[in-house]
Amino acid sequence: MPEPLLRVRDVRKAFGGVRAVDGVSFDLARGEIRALIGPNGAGKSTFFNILAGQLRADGGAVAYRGEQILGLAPYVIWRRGVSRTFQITATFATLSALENVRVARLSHTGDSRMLRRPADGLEVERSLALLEQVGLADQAVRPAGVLAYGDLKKLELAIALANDPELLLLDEPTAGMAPAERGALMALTASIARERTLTVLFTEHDMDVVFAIAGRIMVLHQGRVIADGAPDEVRADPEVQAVYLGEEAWTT
Amino acid sequence: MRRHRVLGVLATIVVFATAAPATAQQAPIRIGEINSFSGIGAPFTGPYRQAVEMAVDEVNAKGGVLGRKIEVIFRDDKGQPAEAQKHAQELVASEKVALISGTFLSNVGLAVSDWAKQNKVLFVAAEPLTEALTWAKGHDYVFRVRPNTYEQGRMLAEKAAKLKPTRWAAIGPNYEYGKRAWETFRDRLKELRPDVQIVGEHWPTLGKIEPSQFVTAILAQSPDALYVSLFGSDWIAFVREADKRGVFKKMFVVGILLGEPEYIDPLKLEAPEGMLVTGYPWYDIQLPAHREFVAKFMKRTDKNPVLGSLVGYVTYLSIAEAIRKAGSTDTDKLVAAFRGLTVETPIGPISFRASDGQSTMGAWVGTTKLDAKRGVGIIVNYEYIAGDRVLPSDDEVKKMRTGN
Amino acid sequence: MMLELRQVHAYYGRSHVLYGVDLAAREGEVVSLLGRNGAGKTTTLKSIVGLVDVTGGEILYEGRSLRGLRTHEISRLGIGLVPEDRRIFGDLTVVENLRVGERPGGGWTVERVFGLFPKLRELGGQRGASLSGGEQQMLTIARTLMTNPRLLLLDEPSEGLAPVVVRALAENIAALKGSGLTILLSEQNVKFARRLADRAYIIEKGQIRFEGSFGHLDANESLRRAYLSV
Amino acid sequence: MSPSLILIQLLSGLAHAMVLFLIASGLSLIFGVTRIVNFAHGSFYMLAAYLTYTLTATLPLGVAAFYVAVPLAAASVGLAGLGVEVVLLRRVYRAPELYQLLLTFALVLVIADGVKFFWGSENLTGPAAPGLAGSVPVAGQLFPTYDLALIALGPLVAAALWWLFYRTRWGVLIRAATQDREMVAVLGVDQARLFTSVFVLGSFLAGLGGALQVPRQALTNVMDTSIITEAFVVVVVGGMGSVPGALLAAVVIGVIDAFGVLVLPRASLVMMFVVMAVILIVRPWGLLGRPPAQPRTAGGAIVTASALRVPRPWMAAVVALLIVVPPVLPTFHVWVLVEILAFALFAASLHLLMGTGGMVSFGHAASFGLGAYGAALCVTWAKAPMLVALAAAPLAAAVCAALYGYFCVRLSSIYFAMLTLAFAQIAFAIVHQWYDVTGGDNGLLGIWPAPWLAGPLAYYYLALASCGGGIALLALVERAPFGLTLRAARDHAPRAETVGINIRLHQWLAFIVAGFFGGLAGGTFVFLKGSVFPDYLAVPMSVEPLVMVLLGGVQALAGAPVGAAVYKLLDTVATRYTDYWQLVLGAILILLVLVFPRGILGVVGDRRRA
Repeated sequence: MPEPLLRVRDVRKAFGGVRAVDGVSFDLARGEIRALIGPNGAGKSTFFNILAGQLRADGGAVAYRGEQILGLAPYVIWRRGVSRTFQITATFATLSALENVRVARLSHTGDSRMLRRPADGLEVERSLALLEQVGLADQAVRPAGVLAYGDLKKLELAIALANDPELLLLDEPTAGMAPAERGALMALTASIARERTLTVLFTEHDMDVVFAIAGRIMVLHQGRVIADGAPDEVRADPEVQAVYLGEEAWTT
Repeated sequence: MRRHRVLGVLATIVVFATAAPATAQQAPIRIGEINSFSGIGAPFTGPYRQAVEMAVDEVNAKGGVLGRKIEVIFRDDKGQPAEAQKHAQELVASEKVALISGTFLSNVGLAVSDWAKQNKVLFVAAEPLTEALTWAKGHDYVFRVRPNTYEQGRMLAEKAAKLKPTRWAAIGPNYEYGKRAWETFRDRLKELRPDVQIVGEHWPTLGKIEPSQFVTAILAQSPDALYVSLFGSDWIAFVREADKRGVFKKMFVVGILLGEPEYIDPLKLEAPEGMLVTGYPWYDIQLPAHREFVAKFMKRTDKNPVLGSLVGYVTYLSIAEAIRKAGSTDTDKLVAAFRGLTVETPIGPISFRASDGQSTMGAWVGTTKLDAKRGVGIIVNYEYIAGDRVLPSDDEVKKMRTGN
Repeated sequence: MMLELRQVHAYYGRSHVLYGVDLAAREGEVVSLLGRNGAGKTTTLKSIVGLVDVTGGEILYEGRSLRGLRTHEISRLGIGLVPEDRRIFGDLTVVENLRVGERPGGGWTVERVFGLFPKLRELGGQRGASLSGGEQQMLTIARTLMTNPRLLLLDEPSEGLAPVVVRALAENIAALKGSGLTILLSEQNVKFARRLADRAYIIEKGQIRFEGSFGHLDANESLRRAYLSV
Repeated sequence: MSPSLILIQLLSGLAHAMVLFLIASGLSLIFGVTRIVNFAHGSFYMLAAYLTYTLTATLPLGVAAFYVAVPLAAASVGLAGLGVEVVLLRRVYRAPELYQLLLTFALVLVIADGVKFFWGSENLTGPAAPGLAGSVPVAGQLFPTYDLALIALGPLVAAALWWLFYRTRWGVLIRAATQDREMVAVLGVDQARLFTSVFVLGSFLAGLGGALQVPRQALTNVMDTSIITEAFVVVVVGGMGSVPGALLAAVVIGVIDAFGVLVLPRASLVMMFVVMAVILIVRPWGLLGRPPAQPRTAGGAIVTASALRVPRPWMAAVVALLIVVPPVLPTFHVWVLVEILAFALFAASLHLLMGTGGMVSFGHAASFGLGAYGAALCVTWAKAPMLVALAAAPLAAAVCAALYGYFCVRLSSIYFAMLTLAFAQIAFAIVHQWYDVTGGDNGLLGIWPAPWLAGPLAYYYLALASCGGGIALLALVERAPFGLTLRAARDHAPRAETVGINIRLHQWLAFIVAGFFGGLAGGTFVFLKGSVFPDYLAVPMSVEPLVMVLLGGVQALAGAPVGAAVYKLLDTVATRYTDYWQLVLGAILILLVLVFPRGILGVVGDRRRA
């Protein structure tokens, strides 16, 4: 078996007495698209924040391309090629959509600290192309602060793609979008991922989306991985049904 | 619309207000007076200004000088050197004043003086005390009326040297004046009394004294004499604390300027007795000219004069006299006139030394005592020491002014 | 009508969120407002209590316009909002949290609230921040009850709660309904809403797309898929 | 140190601490609930002191007069707080937070002149406290009875406040509002009345502090500004919004100050700021403060609109006017223009920090002053030619900014602001004390331009080149990828970090660049004035560019020069025509804040967009 892109071992994080992430271990192979599902409060966002460097884990190890990244600053992890989106959209509100992407592009090209020329002309084409790719080109000049929710989600994706990442962490990428849009966006994400041989780990509540594009699904419950396998296996898993899909059934 | 109109009105105000006023038909002689009418010097400049106005009114009532009236244009330096220089520029460039006068704080005085030197404008400093003004940073275009820290420190040292105390401590505001006032006193005292020992120096922040801690520190050093160069609000706060804790009973206290009404009057009956101070016994000076000055001032303002009033009065009498002598408002002629100029003042004649521009106005050195009738502190057993008795010789001055 | 929204337009900051929302609730009725994240549910509730800028339309409470009234005045008319993010005062104890909303002379007292949520009595002296999600949800409802509302606006009360807790919560809300309270319930969880509500609205992109009974909704698969499908 | 000395000094420190606590607790309370950084707090303190003075003299109550006067004065000031809150502050709660600061700054000016008008500017000695005027023996020394009474009163007031906060419903509401004001309104509590009541209580406490100082200190017109900085230091060291924190910080600072006097007498000037710097570096939210619930970058909330750009033709017209007009202006106007240019650059450099970077500095005077000293020291000690010295100014300021900025960028919001203030004060203390090199407060003189540049027009064009050029470069910096990235970090720090930006490094560099241009402004200014003084590093010098940036509008770099021009012109005109320039300037500023609640360009920009 080739070296996995991401190797997670026994990652733990507690808040006060609550074990939010309680010994998570798994491997992620290159080019894989994997979903991380689980009820609210299962520890998904906490785990994402640990992977991307926003939170410091209490213990464990995370190797990305064989190098330890646990405990590195978010900007270092990003520069290594791990990109993410946020559950609650996080964009630069006073910057235009295009500028939002350009900030990330300029960071990727190492020009963030450039002083000698105006930013206006730099990285416009690549950034526009990214906006185009997520279907946001027509909103390029509007400040992010006034964009509709669904458009912000797309903008998040465009920003996340700006550094040509190898690993994409998407935290509920379609929450709040119309179903038609959701499918389209995730299909797009999947096609981009295939095209660029991206590896994707995403959390999502929309089971249609999850089962449509995830090659493999992990289920997190009370900070632990209780199931990890192909969609059909996971769907059939009685424990999963009890803690998660059971509730799902109750919901719809 | 509304906002645009406000902008428009503001713009109009600014344009009109900054436009130079039309030149008067019969031009009076204008004098630019820059002083700290707000900020840290503000408590002391009001009575100064009143006396300036009195002096100018008197001169003008007698027909002015050179057949022209004198007009004083006042500007507030806010206690900031940069602000004072801006006024100097404006007064000279826009108001066409013949000379600049005034200032209270030493650093403001120095800043205006330096500007005057650069722009070849006469500056008659009234109250700033720093010796540097006429010596280390002295130049041809600056003259000063009031006796400086060196002179007053020396006057006090001469007296203090005759007394018993040998263990001295000092407290003063943490800035140039406070320190120089002590150093000149200390150096002279040590010269006269090699047995003197310095047990402590304390430098609270100017205007922000928290006296209790300093009193404790002073008491802990158990000096038998204390030299104080605090003034204004710091001095008041210090007195209140020190008095309660027996400082004035435990040690002999010497205070520079602290007998001046500026500093002793606000204390009312809390003023400590028995201090050796420089001051201004306006209530007791029997010279007829001075009695007349006091009477006129009190009639005009309903208040007693303070030293600043006397200095303001003397400053403008000197200016008028210099213009008369120069026969012109040309700066070079005025400078020449000021050199060695002798002026009749309420306290007798004073002169401006040709060597450094320092006037020979002196100070009164005496002992504080309460005047129960008026409800304030006064000085008694005082002696007027003229400036020339303590000023360095022309040769010494020359050495100090080599930098120029 | 207890509450009536007519063609309400609202802004959240600079972005236009509601585009002419129409909605009504009769006295004693439980009406649910369904829709996904970002559909405009929260903004609708906030527009009623004056927390967002209403730029058009009319909001009537017992026939009286609420526009131009300030939030606390609306609260004092008897409208209580239970916000989605709970917004417990973390530094205050449970009892102190309740005291913030306390209004003398009404029916609700700390004792009566404890009767409805016995768990809160045990937690009375604890800091709000130390409560679990379910406990916080109870507290935030209890705190609003202390203001003696006659109209309760519940914003996604079941969100993020464990199924057991959700069931208990449903019972509490049912009890409130039983006491005659009018409730506008915003939810993504249709099952939860169905158990409590008499009627449903579906909101999408700041407009009401459906109004009717749950039976009607159940019969319309495409409607559910288009606007809900959580 | 003998034990008795230690005891006495401890008591001295505590007496000081109690007065500090009274003032700081009110300030902290007001900030905690209303988020207003109330510069006018010291003015209320001063006002109460003067009122106590007058009331004691006029109340026909004999010895009891003082004891009636103190609460009466404090209550009157509380009432004044009521008026200020209802009439003025209420109108600007919806404006970006810092505009309230501008308003309270204007109030400081107005109240100062009010006091001057009613009580004159002479120092006044207030009455002693009857019955407490003497002293009692403590550890073999005499100690003032009144100070002992103060030490006893402090805990009483603290206990009363504790009771108010933890045992009354009002206290519950206050604590709730400190955390979430909106939710309190949702629960039916009238926020406006709550704010008013807090402002009244805070002002009352300031008043009480002022009234109780009357038997200890002299009354002066500058009591306001001398206490306000200390009060902020105590509040920040304790943690903004925390009353127990204010008590702890007051005791820490009071006691350290008292013993500092014994150990390092010359350091008294700066002791408090060193303590604050150390505490903030170790505990970025103060001793008992908590990080804000929603983390945001420093002052990020102040900028809500996207950057505003002034159209190019306007810019070109302004530049053309600046080149063409001066030769026909009277000399003094040219000098004023030079001063405006220097301050325009100074304010613009602050704009990079606070507008673009969201980092509000209360200590930007450091860059200006260090630049000025850099140039002046080159001339004085190295006999450097003028242009070389001018070039040294920005470099000196940038190097120093690099040193202290390293610590500052680790903090955010008001804590960042106060740490910059601390470093500015430390720099102030160094130049103030280092007589041999800096000339102390007598400054350095004779720093004049080379003869061929000394004339007003020649120097004007030099200043236009250095300051105008500086502003142009700053505009480039703000528009360059560097500036864009800085704005991104201001808008959303976690997101910026997650697109590979090392925020601290970036903000540090911005700090250095701002220091560089602030230094250039200082250098230009020093050759205009021919001298340099420690005042250039003092608090008022930090406040001025802040006022200018806010006045002009924080959304655009162009706001800084606009604000500088408006402020300097108003100041120049007001000072020239009236002794009550503070009143006039303050009143105009209040009017401007009410009419332009987001700054002049901000409002103009809104109109253009609309």
